[in-house]
Amino acid sequence: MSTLLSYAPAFPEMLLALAAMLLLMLGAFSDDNDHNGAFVGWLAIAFMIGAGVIITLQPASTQSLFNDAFVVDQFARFMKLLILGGTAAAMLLSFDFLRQNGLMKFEYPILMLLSCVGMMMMVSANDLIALYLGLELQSLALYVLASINRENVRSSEAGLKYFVLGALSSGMLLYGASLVYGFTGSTSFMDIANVAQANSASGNIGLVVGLVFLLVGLAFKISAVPFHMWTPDVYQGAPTPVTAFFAAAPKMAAMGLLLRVLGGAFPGLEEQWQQVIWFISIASMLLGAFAAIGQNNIKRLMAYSSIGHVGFALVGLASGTPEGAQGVLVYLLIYLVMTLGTFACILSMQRGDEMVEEIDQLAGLAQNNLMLAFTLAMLMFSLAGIPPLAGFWAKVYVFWPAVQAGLYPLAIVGVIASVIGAYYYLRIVKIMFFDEPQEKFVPVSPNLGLVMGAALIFIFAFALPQLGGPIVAAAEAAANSLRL
Amino acid sequence: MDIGLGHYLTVAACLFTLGIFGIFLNRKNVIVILMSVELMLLAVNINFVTFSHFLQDLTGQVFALFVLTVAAAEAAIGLAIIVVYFRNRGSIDVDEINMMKG
Amino acid sequence: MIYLAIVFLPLAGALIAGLFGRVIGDRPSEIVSTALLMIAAVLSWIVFIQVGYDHETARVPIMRWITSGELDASWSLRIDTLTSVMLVVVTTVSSLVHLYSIGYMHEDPARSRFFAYLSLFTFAMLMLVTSDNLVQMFFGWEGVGLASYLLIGFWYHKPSANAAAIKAFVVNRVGDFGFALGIFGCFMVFNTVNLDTIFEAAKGMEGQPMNFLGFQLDTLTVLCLLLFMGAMGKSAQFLLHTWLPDAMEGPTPVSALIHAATMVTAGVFMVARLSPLFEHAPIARDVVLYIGAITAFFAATVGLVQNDIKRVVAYSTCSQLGYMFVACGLGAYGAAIFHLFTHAFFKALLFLGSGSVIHAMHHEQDMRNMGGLASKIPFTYYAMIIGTLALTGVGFPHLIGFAGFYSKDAIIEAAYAAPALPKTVFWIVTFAAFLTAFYSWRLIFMTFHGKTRAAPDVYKHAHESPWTMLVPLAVLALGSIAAGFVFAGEFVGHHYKEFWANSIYEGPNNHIMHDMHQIPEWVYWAPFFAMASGFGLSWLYYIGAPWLPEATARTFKPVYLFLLNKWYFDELYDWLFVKPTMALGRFLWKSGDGAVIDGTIDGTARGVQWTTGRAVKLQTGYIYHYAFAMLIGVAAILTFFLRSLLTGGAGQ
Amino acid sequence: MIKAVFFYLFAILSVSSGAMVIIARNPVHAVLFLILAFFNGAGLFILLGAEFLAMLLIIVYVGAVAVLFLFVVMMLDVDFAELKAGFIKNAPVGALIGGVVLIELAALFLVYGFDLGVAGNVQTAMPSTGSGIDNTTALGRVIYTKYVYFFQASGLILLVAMIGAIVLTLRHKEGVKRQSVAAQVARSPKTAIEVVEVAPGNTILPSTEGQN
Amino acid sequence: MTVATSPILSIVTFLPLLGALFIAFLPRNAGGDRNARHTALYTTIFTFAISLLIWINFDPRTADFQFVEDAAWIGPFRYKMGVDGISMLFVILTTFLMPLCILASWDSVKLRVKEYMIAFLVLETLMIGVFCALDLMLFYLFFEAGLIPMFLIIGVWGGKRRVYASFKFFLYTLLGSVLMLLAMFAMFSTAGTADIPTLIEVGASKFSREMQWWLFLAFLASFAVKMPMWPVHTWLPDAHVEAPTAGSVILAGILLKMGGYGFLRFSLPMFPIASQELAPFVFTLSVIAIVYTSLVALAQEDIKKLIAYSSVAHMGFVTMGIFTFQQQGIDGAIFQMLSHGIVSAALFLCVGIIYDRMHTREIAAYGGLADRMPIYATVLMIFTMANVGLPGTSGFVGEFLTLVGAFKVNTWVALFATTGVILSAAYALYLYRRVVFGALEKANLKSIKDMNAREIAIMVPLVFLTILFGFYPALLLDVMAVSVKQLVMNFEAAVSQSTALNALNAQ
Repeated sequence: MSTLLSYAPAFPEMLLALAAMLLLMLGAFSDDNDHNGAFVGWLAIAFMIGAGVIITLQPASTQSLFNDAFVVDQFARFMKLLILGGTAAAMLLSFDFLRQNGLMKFEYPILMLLSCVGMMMMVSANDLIALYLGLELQSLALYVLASINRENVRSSEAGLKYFVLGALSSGMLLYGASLVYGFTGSTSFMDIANVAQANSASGNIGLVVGLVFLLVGLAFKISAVPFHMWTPDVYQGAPTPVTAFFAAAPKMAAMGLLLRVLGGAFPGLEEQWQQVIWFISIASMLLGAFAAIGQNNIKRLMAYSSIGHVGFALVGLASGTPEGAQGVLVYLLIYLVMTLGTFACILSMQRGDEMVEEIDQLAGLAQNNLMLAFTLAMLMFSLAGIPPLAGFWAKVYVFWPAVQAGLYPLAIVGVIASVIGAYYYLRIVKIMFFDEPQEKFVPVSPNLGLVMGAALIFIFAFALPQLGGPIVAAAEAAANSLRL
Repeated sequence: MDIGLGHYLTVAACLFTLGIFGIFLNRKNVIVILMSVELMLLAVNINFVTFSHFLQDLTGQVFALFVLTVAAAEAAIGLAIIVVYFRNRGSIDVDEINMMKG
Repeated sequence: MIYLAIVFLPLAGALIAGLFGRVIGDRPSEIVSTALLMIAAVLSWIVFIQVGYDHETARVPIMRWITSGELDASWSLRIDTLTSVMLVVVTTVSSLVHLYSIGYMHEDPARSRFFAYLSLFTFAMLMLVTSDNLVQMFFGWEGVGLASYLLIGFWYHKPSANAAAIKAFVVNRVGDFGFALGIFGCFMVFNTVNLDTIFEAAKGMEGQPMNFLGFQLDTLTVLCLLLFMGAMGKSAQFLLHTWLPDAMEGPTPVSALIHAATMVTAGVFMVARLSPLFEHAPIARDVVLYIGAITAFFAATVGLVQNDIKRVVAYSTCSQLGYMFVACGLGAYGAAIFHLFTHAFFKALLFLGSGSVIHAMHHEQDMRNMGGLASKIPFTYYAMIIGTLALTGVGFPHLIGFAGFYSKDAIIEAAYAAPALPKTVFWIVTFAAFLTAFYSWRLIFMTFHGKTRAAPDVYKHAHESPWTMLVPLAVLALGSIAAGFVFAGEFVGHHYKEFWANSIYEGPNNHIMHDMHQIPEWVYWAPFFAMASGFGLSWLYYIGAPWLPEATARTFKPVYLFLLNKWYFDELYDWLFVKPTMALGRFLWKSGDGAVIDGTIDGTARGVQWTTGRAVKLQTGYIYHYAFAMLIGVAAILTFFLRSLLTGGAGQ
Repeated sequence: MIKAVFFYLFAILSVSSGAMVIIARNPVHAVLFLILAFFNGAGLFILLGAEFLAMLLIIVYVGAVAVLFLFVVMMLDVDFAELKAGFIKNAPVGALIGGVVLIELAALFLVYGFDLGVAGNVQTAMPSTGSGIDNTTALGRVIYTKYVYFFQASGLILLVAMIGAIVLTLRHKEGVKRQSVAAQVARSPKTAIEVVEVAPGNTILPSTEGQN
Repeated sequence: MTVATSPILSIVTFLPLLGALFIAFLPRNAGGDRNARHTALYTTIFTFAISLLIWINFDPRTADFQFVEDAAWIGPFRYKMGVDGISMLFVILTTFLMPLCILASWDSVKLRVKEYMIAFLVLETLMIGVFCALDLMLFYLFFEAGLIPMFLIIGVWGGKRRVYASFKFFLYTLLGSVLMLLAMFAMFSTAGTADIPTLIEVGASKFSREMQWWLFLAFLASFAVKMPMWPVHTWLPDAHVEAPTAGSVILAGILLKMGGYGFLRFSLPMFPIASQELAPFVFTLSVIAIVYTSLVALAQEDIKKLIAYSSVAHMGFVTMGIFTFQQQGIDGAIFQMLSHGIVSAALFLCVGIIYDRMHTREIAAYGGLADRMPIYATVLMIFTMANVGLPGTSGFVGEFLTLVGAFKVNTWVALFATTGVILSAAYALYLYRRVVFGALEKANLKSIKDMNAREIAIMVPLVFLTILFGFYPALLLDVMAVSVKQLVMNFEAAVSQSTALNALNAQ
């Protein structure tokens, strides 16, 4: 028993992995129909909630397992909760869509669950091998999910593009990992950190090159410019709930991993990676802002928006301080909620049996379905970073550390990009509120309504000390457990 | 002539670059892109094994072992996706995979 | 209490007529406002006697107004001789005009509004003359401007009336612009806006320089000139006079009250009130003098050829105001105020008489369509004759004369007596007196004498005005006859020092009030002859040889046109200010705001769109391009690091 | 010396066959070149003393993955004539940038003085040559103990790959008769046999209504 | 619990929000619309009534912040509210104008009444918050959040070019504000606190001269757009023209004041050196604003646009007054803002009255209204005169004081600014003449009706206040006097300290 308890830090992952296998059995040995698919899905959500409960019950200390390859600290716990929440919510969003499109397979929740396990391994990774395996576990499941609507050309094209470029990026990441391993003699983050700190950067060019390749691989996962090109196509092509999932959980995990790697393994090379982050942050913010303006497909728009938001989140990271990391965490949490809410709205854009993805089709929504229009509008304002909505606080917490760290150019470009970006968010509001109404959408389903309502309440209530305060405090504790 | 670490790494670098080349210079079959990825992974493995050898540390080999495992899984998924795509389009011509752009 | 009553009774009348006129009806409004003003007038005379003869002066604080730091401008009344004279003038003329208006306006549907405006005007004017600080004076100053605007534009259906109203207000604002700057300057220099404190400090400021617009200039000169700019605007002095003739678009009682007797004299009052400042700013005083002289001459020349009966009187007013400023410029403030005082009577009389004529002629104002009215409206005719006699200054030196004789001749004499001055001013004002006589009699002859040129129908129905209009004429005629010899002793004569007491300040070198009595005998007679020859020439032109005017006009056509078009000032200003301003406004709007600023903004927006187009084009949809982008990213970052690190390493 | 010869042999062969993978017009050829590259890679592994990985490379990669490639290439029955050869038009730029990366890396590796001893962080020491523990054993000793976490994780990855491959490619075609063991086993006389009483003189008519 | 110790500012701030929430749950039908109107009206009136308690209990003898509430908020930021003599009156102004806005929209808004009322009530909360906030982030939150309801108000209930106008308004102001946000971060990082009272005290000493410059410019970017100052004013005419009447009222009446308030709250006390050194720049912009926009106003053909441009000109007086650093100038600036809040609001309401009848804002479409609408003509005359700055109306006091202050500092500035007095008379009277005077010739105007009881009820308080404050401005000036004095003294102390320091360094 005590042996088992010694693995307590890994219980959430274990629970979910075992749950995945259990559900696999359940699915395989029951009839393949919608009802069973949904049943498996609900069970998966229940397991994720269970895992979340376990995480919250874990003591606030830092524990590590498997020769320090797996570490559970406040940061990991914070990120894991985000990942679980994102995954569970994305799953909740999926049911109606899957049923309507004949995709309600029991494999779908299982793949999400396994992907979720991969993500949780990522944020707990304290070793290059753990990093790689977690990443691949996550990615492989995502490739499959992207093309799960296999009858659909776009879906399979999305899967193909995602896979090919993902494999390329893993290759680069691995190449970087090999160099890092070679030039530090270890795959353990702690050892790497020691080496990196011991001999200053100029003394170890190989390590820097390894870091660059590693960063490239991670930048791909968070879809930062110029490694972002897959994002719009995949977002557009993948089935919408899968896109919601992509925008939510994996982004959290990849950012978490990036923080973990930079904070855990490369505090000594701060000067180097800050420059890289600085560059991709600016590029992401600007590209996200500009390219989104040209979009008419709302999923594509959200893809560019996510690129831009990654850029904003990276602003916090670029400052390289615990405050910056805290900012990133706050940003991620808020972005997660906003993006889930937005996708819930997107999933509600349905006329008859047909999903609508064009922004123009939202015309006059405020007169047909005010609640939906209002929710989406507020989410858009929040994404644009207008106070008092949560999105504003997200920006506050990344820009403030950047200013504190003296990164004025980055901050100025950032805020200007956010103003440009505000244009396309406003455009959606304009279409919904100012234009003449079109045919009505079908009523919002309870699942979507739940997510929307929760998101709406969250973005408004964040400004209250009762909600925002604890979240910020938790993010601070999480950030402090990194070694930034 | 002494064959050192640098030589192995250079070979790996060549293979790695070829892998990247294969992805973006290729306008033919998507499968060839997959093969390019395999080349990159091979390069990575050579790196790992090389470092492992020169560091006298087994971890590199362990890493390579898992890379091989994952690469196999990746190939399986990749090929499955290609098959799905082919069934939809009847083609796996790289030049035609651009329904979504902009 | 009595002071408060004088000032606020008109306000009460205005409020009653204005707010409740609709409710209580026109007639009660008229009666109430007129009655209130009558009371005020009676009280004013009481005050005049108390102050002027019993030398009671007073300060009546009312309430705080603008307090900010050291700036403390309160509502309060200042009662001294100067004020009391003005109170008398204002309330008397105003109450008479009120009375007159009951008859004159009896057909107008908006009578209560008219009376409200009149009373409002009176209130503002009283605030002006009783003000104890510059800011309150400015309040009255602008307040009378507002009332003037409203009254000129009273018949708002007439585009010309509207235009005239705006013109009056805007031109006055140009003057106020200077006045306001003057107040700011006073505050900056003296750190207060209260008159007494300023006067006290002014003595020490003579010759002190101040920084104005980057130049070091004499403080008091600058301040006085700025303040005088306000006076020029309000008193329609040369360059800022253009609004006054146009103001005749308003109903005639308005012209009598505002544009003859009271408001336009506010400038003179102000200079007199600020005599402690002007006395220490000789250059400014010279400016006042010359502006006054030019105006006296200029307005008289224009008056020669005007055909509108009211315009003739208006130019005459302008000219007489010039006389008053000449007196101020000379330092003979008593003479200026005396002329102001008498002028109020006879000019109001002339205006109201004109109004009576116009009333009789069914709103015909062109003298070319009149003539022979003496028999039709004899009362008016005699009133007008008295007014003209007073205006032209008929009287015999050392003996007796009409009101204008005492005051105007005093100014002409002072102009001669002024030390260290060329006699140019004397000759100008004397010549202006000649012109005055000519055009005044021309008015009488053209209107009342000869054969009528009016339409037979109109002529037949021409009738004498009702008693409400004639009583004021009578009272004013009495004033025009008697005001001169009754008050000359106090205003400009031997008792002047006791009379004015502290309300007017004379500098240590100012002996003009004394010197004006020490002049050669011929100087006393010069204005008499000017007046007489003016009358003679006029008789010749319009009674003796009626063909002469036309012949003269033909012979001196350019001069005639020049005068007829009022020296082309309106055209000049239109060309110089109005049109360019409008054009500039349109240009700034279309080009400045539209093309440049909004162009920049919209251009930025287009730039964003263009960039968007480019950014979107990068996303080709091809996998290999995506991979290529990644490779470029890797290569860029890698090159960046290797370069910096290698060079950094080389440096070690 | 002999090591050097083999190194160059394997190196040159692997690189050139790698190049052929991306140059070859025919995908089948490309797969075959890939196999060749793997073989040479395995050779390099052996030179570096990693016999187990070399073996794995050949068995797993060549034996399974590459064959899978071959299989898919052939199964998809791509019309090779339509496949364009030739590089994209910005190939020169691409080549230039790729070349820059390669040169930079090579310069780094060949010029940069390695100091592998800096770390001293050997996690799992290689068994010394005289210890009698071979490479495979050494790996076997750690893989289920020290690296069990990774081992389990890779198991999950393979599970995902399996589920993924199935969910993507498995098709339940309508109208295809499949054997259902459970159904067969569950057969009972009741469901299988229909006892029909046949009246004399009548033929037995199967109950065919509704069928056809 | 006395007023002084109760959280009265929070109550006043969030009461409208409560009303908005209540309206949100009303059913959507004709009765719901009526209820929404009534709820909004009662809420705003009630809020106004409570806000008067602030005024009554306000102690004008101290420059300290009063009714202070302080509580932990998010992270390092605090929920701190309080008012002093500079801000208190703006709170009252806001609560005062809101019921009028609701009344003004009573009949003219027929579509989406619920949403409209909610937007206005939310906006009220945010506007009051701006003037009460004593924490940088809290201030920014309120300052910026107002964009959302205003964007919707212009966009949903606006005129033909509402989309252009609303976008321009939103993005323009956002761009300015985000730079201010960065500056706030910089201040927070340097001074270690986001507490406004503390920053007022220590800001001048904590920020170096160079930093003050940057901070000042960043704040200027925000406030200049909000004011708006020339040349970033062009969003205002567009926004005004397209916004519904009540939107224009709020925009002109309150939103524009946030810029001026910001200068007084932040720029002057926290960056005195930069303020001092950049004052000539601000003066230049102010003078250009006064003259330039007055000229532009002369050429306008749209009533609202003309008034909008005149607003820009009047705001020019405000900036000029603020940067005189004189008691008179600053008193005047605040007074001018308050007065403009009443007068321009009234003018827009006046435009709304005829717009509701004729549905056009073309000046040329009117003429001779005095015949049919005597009450309207009178009211409009009063406000036109107040706009012109006639003594005896509230418009005079502000202009006069700012000019007095400016003359002390720079006669050129005062000279040019005073020409604005002439030009304002020209454009305002020209407008009045074209709309109200003249013969009533246009056929569709012949049956136009005079103001009804509701409209008169809106106008009476405005007329009353315009004249009351014109004759007895001490009501307002006394409130601000001590706070402004304190501000000026601190400013002078900071500047002289820095000059002394410079002299020391030069040696």
